Amino acid sequence: MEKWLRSESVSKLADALLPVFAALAALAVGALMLLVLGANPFEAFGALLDGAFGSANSLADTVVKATPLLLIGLGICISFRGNVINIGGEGQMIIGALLATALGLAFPDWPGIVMIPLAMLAGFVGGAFWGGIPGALKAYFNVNEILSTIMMNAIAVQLMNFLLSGPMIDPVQAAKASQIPQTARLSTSFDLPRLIPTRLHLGAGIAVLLAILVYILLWRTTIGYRIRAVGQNRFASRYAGIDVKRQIVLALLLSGAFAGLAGAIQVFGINHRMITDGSATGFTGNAGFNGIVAALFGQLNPIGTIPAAFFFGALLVGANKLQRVMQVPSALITTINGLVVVFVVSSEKWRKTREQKRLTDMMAEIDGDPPPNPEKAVKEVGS
Amino acid sequence: GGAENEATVVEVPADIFKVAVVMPSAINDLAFSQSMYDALLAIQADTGADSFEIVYSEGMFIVDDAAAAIRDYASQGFDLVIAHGSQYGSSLQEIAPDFLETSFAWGTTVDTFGLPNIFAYEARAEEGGYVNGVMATMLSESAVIGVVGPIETGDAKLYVDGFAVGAAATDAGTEVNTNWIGSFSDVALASEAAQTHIGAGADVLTGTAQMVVGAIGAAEENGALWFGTQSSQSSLAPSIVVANQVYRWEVVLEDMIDLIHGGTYGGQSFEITLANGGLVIEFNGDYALPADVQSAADATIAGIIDGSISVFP
Amino acid sequence: MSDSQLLPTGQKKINHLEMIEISKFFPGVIANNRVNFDVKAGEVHALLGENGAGKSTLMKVLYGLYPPEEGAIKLDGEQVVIGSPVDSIGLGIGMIHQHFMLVESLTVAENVALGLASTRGPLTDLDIVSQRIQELSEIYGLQVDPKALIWQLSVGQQQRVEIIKALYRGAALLILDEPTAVLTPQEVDEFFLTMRKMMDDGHALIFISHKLHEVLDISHRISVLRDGHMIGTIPVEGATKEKLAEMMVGREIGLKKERVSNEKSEKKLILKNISAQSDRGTPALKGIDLEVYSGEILGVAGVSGNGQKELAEVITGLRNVTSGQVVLEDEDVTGLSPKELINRSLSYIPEERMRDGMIKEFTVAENLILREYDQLPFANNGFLNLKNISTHSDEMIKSFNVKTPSQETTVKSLSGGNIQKLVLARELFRKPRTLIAAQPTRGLDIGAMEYVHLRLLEQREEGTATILISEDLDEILALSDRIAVIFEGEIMGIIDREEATTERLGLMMAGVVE
Amino acid sequence: MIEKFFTEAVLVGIIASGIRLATPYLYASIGETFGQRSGVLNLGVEGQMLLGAFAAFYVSLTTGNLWFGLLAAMLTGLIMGLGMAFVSINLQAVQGISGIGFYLFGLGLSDLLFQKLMGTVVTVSGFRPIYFPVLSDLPIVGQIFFNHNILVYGAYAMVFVAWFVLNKTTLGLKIKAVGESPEAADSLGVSVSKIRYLTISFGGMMSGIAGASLSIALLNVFQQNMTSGLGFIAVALVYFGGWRPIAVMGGALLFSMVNSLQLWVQVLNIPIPSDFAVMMPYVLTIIALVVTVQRVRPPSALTKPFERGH
Ligand SMILES: Nc1ncnc2c1ncn2[C@@H]1O[C@H](COP(=O)(O)OP(=O)(O)OP(=O)(O)O)[C@@H](O)[C@H]1O
Ligand SMILES: Nc1ncnc2c1ncn2[C@@H]1O[C@H](COP(=O)(O)OP(=O)(O)OP(=O)(O)O)[C@@H](O)[C@H]1O
Ligand SMILES: [Mg+2]
Ligand SMILES: [Mg+2]
Repeated sequence: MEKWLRSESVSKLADALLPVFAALAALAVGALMLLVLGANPFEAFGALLDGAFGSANSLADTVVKATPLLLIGLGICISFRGNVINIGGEGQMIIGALLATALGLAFPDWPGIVMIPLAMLAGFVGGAFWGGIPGALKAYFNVNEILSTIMMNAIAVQLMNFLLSGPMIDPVQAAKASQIPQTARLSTSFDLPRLIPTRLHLGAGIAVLLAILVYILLWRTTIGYRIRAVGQNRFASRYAGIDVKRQIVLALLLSGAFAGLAGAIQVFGINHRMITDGSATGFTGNAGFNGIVAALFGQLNPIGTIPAAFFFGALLVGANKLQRVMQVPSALITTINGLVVVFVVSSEKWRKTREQKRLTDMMAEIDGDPPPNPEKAVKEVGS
Repeated sequence: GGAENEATVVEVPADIFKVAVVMPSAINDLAFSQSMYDALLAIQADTGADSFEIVYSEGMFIVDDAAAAIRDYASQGFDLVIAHGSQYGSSLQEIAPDFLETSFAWGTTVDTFGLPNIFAYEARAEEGGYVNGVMATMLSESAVIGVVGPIETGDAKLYVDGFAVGAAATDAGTEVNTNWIGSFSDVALASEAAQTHIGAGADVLTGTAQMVVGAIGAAEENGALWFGTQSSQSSLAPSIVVANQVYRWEVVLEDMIDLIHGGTYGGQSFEITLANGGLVIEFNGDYALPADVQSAADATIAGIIDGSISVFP
Repeated sequence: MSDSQLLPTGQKKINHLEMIEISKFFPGVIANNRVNFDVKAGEVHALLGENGAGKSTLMKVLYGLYPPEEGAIKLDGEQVVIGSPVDSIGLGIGMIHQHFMLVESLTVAENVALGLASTRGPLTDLDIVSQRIQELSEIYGLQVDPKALIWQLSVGQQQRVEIIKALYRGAALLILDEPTAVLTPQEVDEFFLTMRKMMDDGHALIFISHKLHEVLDISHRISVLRDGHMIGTIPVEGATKEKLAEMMVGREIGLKKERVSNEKSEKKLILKNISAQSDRGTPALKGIDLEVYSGEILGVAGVSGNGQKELAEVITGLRNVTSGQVVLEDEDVTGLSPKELINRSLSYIPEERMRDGMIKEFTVAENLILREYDQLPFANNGFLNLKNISTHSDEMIKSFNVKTPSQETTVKSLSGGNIQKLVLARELFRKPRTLIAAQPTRGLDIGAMEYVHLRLLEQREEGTATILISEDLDEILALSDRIAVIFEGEIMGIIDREEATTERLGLMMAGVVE
Repeated sequence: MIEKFFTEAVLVGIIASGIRLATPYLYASIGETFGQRSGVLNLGVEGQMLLGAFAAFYVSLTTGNLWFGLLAAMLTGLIMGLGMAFVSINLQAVQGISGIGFYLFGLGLSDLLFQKLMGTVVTVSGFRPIYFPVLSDLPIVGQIFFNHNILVYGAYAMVFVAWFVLNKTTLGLKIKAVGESPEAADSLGVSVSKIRYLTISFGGMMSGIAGASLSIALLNVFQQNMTSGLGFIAVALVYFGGWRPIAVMGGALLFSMVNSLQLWVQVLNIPIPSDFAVMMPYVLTIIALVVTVQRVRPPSALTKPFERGH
């Protein structure tokens, strides 16, 4: 029995590490590409590791990068569990950030201790609003959420461009001919507390705390039960007395809220103002998409999303360092990231197969009914 | 690893000048980023590769990543770290005070945040815009000119505004239509915008930022003329590109480098202008420019240089 | 039996098919353990066994859907390799699956044509296929419109499509996995006619059913599976229900409970002139009037698709009425949400238990609180009380004798019978004052069925007002105090059990007014 | 103000430009429609397009033959499609995610190859508008319909081919069955994997052509990330069209005409902030779906990997 337990836990550990092995395999392909480009792969991966973990600053950068991924990933855990696909993290993040920033700009004299929580709340509300729209469109008008969230991203970007070059523009810029589309810097008293001397700010702590809360929400509360039920079976949910449409709206709304919060944290923790280069990515850093990937690697489990987000944060931060050290085009990094995503998601298959096999072995042991041995038996029928 | 890098830094002989640049798009975008990279290469060609080292981070459109890169370069002891994008200002303001021995340059802007180790640099893009506007108006037979821009801001806005002023000053009756397509990368939409201008009667076009390569193609296909800016775009469509306003950042970079050698790490702001040779109107040799237009252009350039023409009065 | 080696469809007969020492595993289950089985041309060989015994699995191995872990298959003495349905179809084997394998959004002809070569090369030849379908329909008495979309057909019609599909492909051996589970007595009779015709023509037929009288009626030989093992094969001569039941469960059964007569007391549930629409927007219920008393089981008999589903859903708040009134315990509850009805102590055992009654991916414990997840003792102030939930599950699993590895097991890996027990456990634990039970024993083996009946009768004694919706007349007759017959959305009549006979009910179910 | 729109130039411009702009969407969306109809969601369209655009451009540039370029784009898309098929069918990866992975891969690799093989933006002389004697010279009609290059016509032809294949052929029947009920198809000996391999690699090929239509027909340049989100819009349009080729075409036309309209709004100096003009196609696409309340269901098996017995 003890032996069985031991092998069980070993095998579970192997499963947990599987994504890491898959990522390594992807990096090996990346190494080949580096070779073709005339760079030394060992040096390159040294740089990657160094960039992600090599110093307090790089470690902090990794965590800072992981923070919005985790927050958005949490929202994704909620919406995907409710079987609504939220591709709109980018837009929701922007709207949350805009609302939080507007609040911070409107009341520059408020004490930080008051403003910071309110601004986070504003981000939450802004994102919820932007997520709630496609939610309501899906629930009440049958508009596919994949389509609407993609469209809402584009709309949010234009809204940001408009606000930052018009109503919300930094008065200093407004007076200039070039008019850089940015807001004024938020009052320094609103800066999220930092772990001096790095960029690591309170946001990371908030995100981890929220991961635990989302876990509780999903598996320990009736709200979570409802969302998961609707996600798995709408008919049975109706039978259980659950208002299905409301859960669809709620799932997208909450999902958007976390993205909005990520936006607010990004502004108050890192940028301290909003600025646009016309695209979503300039501000979000693709967190709206990478967060989905992180959540799925975390098996749509909020706690599992923590290491997944950290892993991706490290990859992204380390990759930039790789560019700096090796002077390889940034395009190579994007390519390798793509490979990592494909490899890791493909590795799931082995995990599932192993899980099934474990189950079979376990049951056989419990049953005490020794199974016929297929290895020994003559395999006669096509398999 | 990092320790190794730092070790190398210490051993570097003092006569090697190390520059790092962080740019939003690619070094070969035929536009904003390329203009800076070309300038650094020009300086390197002058001083020799063994006394002038260039490293770059391109594609840093994520502000956050740029900040990490800037900090990393600074901590590695680079002599000059260039943040080539107005969106990097906030990050720089935060990082610079931690590295008072490193000089930073930030463009395009005039703001040094009052810090002793930040240089600001800007292109008076409206000057070349004005000159191009004058020529475009003279060349337009339909009296309709189309402009394709990314978003209405910064360098692009200066250029486009200057262009409009130049056009109006030449012939108030000429219509200048502007399209902001909302993106720096949507080549297809830029092309369609150009087609729209042509459909609206434009026979001369201009535009700014890297996605205009799409617009140039559309102009060429329809036989409309093109005016470029930031980098030379003549190679893309030799038959229709009339002239380009080309940025020569080396003019101000050299000044900065001199100051750094003299112990001044920042606190000043620079601009490239027609007057200081940082902006150059480069005429496309393959395009036969009518003499009157050529002389009007020359006169305008001279006027801007001597101050008799003020683009934004 | 005809002596020709060809079937009327023009196919070659399969004289003898043997499965030898077949084993098949699933994660955690040995579904077939060295099973031997054979079938001959012109015979019906029945396969019996409790839920989860491994019947469907064995047949799926034969049809090439599952590769067996070991074993061999011989066709007319020669060993064959069946790696996929392409192989089995090529060998003349056809299968009617327990769960129909039809593409609902396509037409009958399209479903039949699917996967077959067309006479027009890459283009479909649906007109030709339709013609051939008509021909086959005539030979075997299987009326169906080739142009109809599958989702528009009744279950019985869908089954005909399945049989036509197999015959069209030249099946000489036909596997019929619980084909009668979803049919009405009349439909079963028609179906048996078709089966006999095929048998006489020289088809080899494998027949799976939980209904012993059917098996005794139509088969030549009967084999019994238990826990993945082949218990034995006996000829129909000399076989009795008791003997078969014993072979299946390994013990004697007979949980017959005596019905005590209750007095009718208060009216619990009253339906007044209820009309409602189906999902397709057609009228499904037309002016239904019903009354149910506490301590009474009102049986609703009828061919599936005559409004039973809509009736149950209207009462439970899952469907809106277009007119009429539902009165529950003297209160007008028309239009109330399912939630409010749950709170009024109304329980519902839905017909489609896997779709409506269970969340497959949820654990046993989570499913057991499905209807009261937000109420004490399972939840308090919006937080689930895991401890109470866990204790509750253990109790339910024990008292309802649910076979599951643990309460953390996801429901999808349980057998149909055990899933039904879970639904029952959940709905009856609540001590409902009113209960709607729709097809509560469909597809269950006799052991499980007896068990469900016992529970329903217990509930009756406790004073629950029950509506029992069932197509199984034996069940209706065994349990009901009064019987209402529904036909095309109308109640054809309500009769006391004492006056009811299978024949009388059957006629009413066919729409013959008394 | 509004009357400005009702000039011939503007209306002809909007329609002609809408027809042209729809081209890349059509190729990509039709390809995606096949994939989704068979039950596979491919979010990697954008990456396939970029690689296709590059391959077409580079091969055209080096060989001087546009048809070789087109072929290269098809091959590249096909290879990417096969990769996606392997990952989603054999490895049963979560389709939404693997698609994003392929997108990043295509985005990066096309850029990398561009930098290493070309170094800077150059132009090719791409497919020219076809001149139809008489027809092309017709007023209005000639401008709108008879003044496009071969790939534009090809895109619309593909819509009808797709409609035909899905509704009139045995292959179409199999594709629909596999996407709705893979178990049923499988039980009749239709190979679910084979069909899905076919549709996804075909989809990849179509995305490749979509990229080529940009780089060697409409724009005649290649630049990094030149699709800038077009591939994602193409996926959205499949949902818009409810998985029916003709309706997908309607969506693509609507989207691109509104896009062209917003360009005119700016050119005509209608006083709307340009940001709001740019928003128009996105907003209107959503509104169009809201007002035409649809009851279309996605293919039942969409995104669900198939395995017997599950
Ligand atoms: N695809 C599958 N994956 C895992 N387990 C399975 C699968 N199919 C069947 N099983 C298991 O194999 C066993 C035999 O199932 P099978 O379907 O053959 O039973 P059956 O005799 O047909 O039962 P029923 O009368 O309920 O139809 C059961 O324990 C079942 O849970
Ligand atoms: N994918 C699966 N994994 C685990 N068990 C399965 C799976 N598919 C089916 N089973 C089990 O196999 C057994 C037989 O299932 P099957 O689908 O044949 O009918 P059933 O559950 O008896 O339903 P019905 O009520 O229609 O007879 C059931 O116990 C079911 O739970
Ligand atoms: Mg079965
Ligand atoms: Mg069953």
